[in-house]
Amino acid sequence: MDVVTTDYKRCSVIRTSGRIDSFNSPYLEQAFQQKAEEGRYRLVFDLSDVDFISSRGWWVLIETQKLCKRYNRGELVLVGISDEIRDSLRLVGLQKYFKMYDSVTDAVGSF
Amino acid sequence: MDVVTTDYKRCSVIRTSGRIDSFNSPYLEQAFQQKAEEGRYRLVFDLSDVDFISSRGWWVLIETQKLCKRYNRGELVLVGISDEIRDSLRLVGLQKYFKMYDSVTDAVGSF
Amino acid sequence: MIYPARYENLSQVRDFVAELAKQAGFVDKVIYRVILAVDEAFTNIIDHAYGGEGLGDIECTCQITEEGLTVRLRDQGNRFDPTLVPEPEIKKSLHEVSPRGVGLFLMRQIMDEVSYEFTDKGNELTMVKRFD
Amino acid sequence: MIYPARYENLSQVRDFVAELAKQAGFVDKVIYRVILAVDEAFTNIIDHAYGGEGLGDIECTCQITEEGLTVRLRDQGNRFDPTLVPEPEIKKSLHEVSPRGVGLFLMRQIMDEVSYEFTDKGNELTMVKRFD
Ligand SMILES: Nc1ncnc2c1ncn2[C@@H]1O[C@H](COP(=O)(O)OP(=O)(O)O)[C@@H](O)[C@H]1O
Ligand SMILES: Nc1ncnc2c1ncn2[C@@H]1O[C@H](COP(=O)(O)OP(=O)(O)O)[C@@H](O)[C@H]1O
Repeated sequence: MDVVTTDYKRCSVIRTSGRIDSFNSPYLEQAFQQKAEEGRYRLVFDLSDVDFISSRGWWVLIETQKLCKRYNRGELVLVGISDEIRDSLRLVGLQKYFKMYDSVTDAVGSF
Repeated sequence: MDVVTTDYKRCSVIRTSGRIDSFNSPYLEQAFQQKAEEGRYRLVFDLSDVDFISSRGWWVLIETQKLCKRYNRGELVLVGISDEIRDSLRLVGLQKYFKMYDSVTDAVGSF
Repeated sequence: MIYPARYENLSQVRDFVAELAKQAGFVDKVIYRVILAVDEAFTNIIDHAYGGEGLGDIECTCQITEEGLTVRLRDQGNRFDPTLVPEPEIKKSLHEVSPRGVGLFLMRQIMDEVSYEFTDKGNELTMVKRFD
Repeated sequence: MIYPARYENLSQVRDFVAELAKQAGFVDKVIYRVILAVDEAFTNIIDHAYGGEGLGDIECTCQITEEGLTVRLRDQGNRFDPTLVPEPEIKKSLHEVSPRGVGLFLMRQIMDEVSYEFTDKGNELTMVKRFD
């Protein structure tokens, strides 16, 4: 799993592709934790090329969201989420914890 | 000439397409002035779909840059500038007054 | 198909089931849901039936019937009582929420039938997705 | 081609010259430069020779020669002395810079020959872009 992060002035963009499941979600978790260690809590997760996320992957996103929002220091927002993934998040009511944007520019511009 | 502007939290993106010359540069000027009137001086000009700019167009950009940089309140940066336009800016030494970015996201992320 | 109970095999299992769900004629949105349910079930067996990776095998079979698609997962791990598993609470605040404990809930939300059978030969999970 | 001296005709003039520059075999980068020079020349005639829009016509002719491309612009407006036009200073600070006064400079930078002829029949600007 390739996770590419780009640091901007006020936020960082994290991008990966393919599938996020019990096997590889620890790598994603690491990437998010790395940003937190750098004091970067305003995060854009670009899922444009992600075609599957299991609940293990959501767990990483939820925990990252908790970490980011603590002390009001930031937020994790999502971009390019596919209809299928959005649908499955809705099945368990998790979509409401994330702002979602259509483009990375819109997301970066929100910070 | 269609000029589309999108306001983000810390900057605005101005986008147009086609040709910028003595005929239509006043419309572009208007769009930039509108942003200034709204107190928006951090501007991204997206030229991805612009294929010609005459010196009249550059003049609009230079005057906008002066306006934006006054009192250190902002800056105009350029995105998606074609090789030809870049070349012609270089002919008269005007390229040095603008930061240039490859993508709108990079430009928005710089503010 | 028999797979060692390891996370690295999840993508193969999903692909296998997706292929059959496609053959059965389900649309993409439903196929996605079905492989999500299978992924959750396979992960649960690794985590809870075996209590870790590499401690056994998981057999996956698919059957296209007149009714729909039947997916079966068999393992030799621990049994459990599915009726004792509480539904995840849809809590209000982010701080309280955890996507832990949604696996079984998702499987039941997605599939029309989710049943466990525990015998001397092992455990068998049967999930049915019906044609609408 | 004869055009009323209006800015709205700039794009037609550029297209006309671009087409001939293409036929002459120039590459895109050079074509862009040539139409930029023509745009600046046409604008100058409107602004300075006629002193405004709609006060006359501008004739544009192109000729592909062995040497290159010759573009001629003819008008019936005011004359001027091109040798008296100073080169724009390449100043250091943004505050001092103005892209005003770069039209003639650009034309001279881009074209291999830029010459004005003022006669009783009117003014004629000849610009030549040579094949390399
Ligand atoms: N295949 C299984 N074998 C044994 N126990 C299971 C199995 N699947 C689920 N369980 C039990 O049901 C509980 C809820 O499962 P689930 O909803 O998937 O959430 P999670 O796996 O995140 O705990 C588990 O914690 C476990 O105790
Ligand atoms: N075709 C023309 N007819 C009359 N005067 C001209 C013409 N072209 C240029 N000039 C004179 O030369 C000056 C410099 O022209 P130019 O470099 O194009 O800059 P600008 O048009 O921005 O002033 C003009 O201000 C004008 O006085």
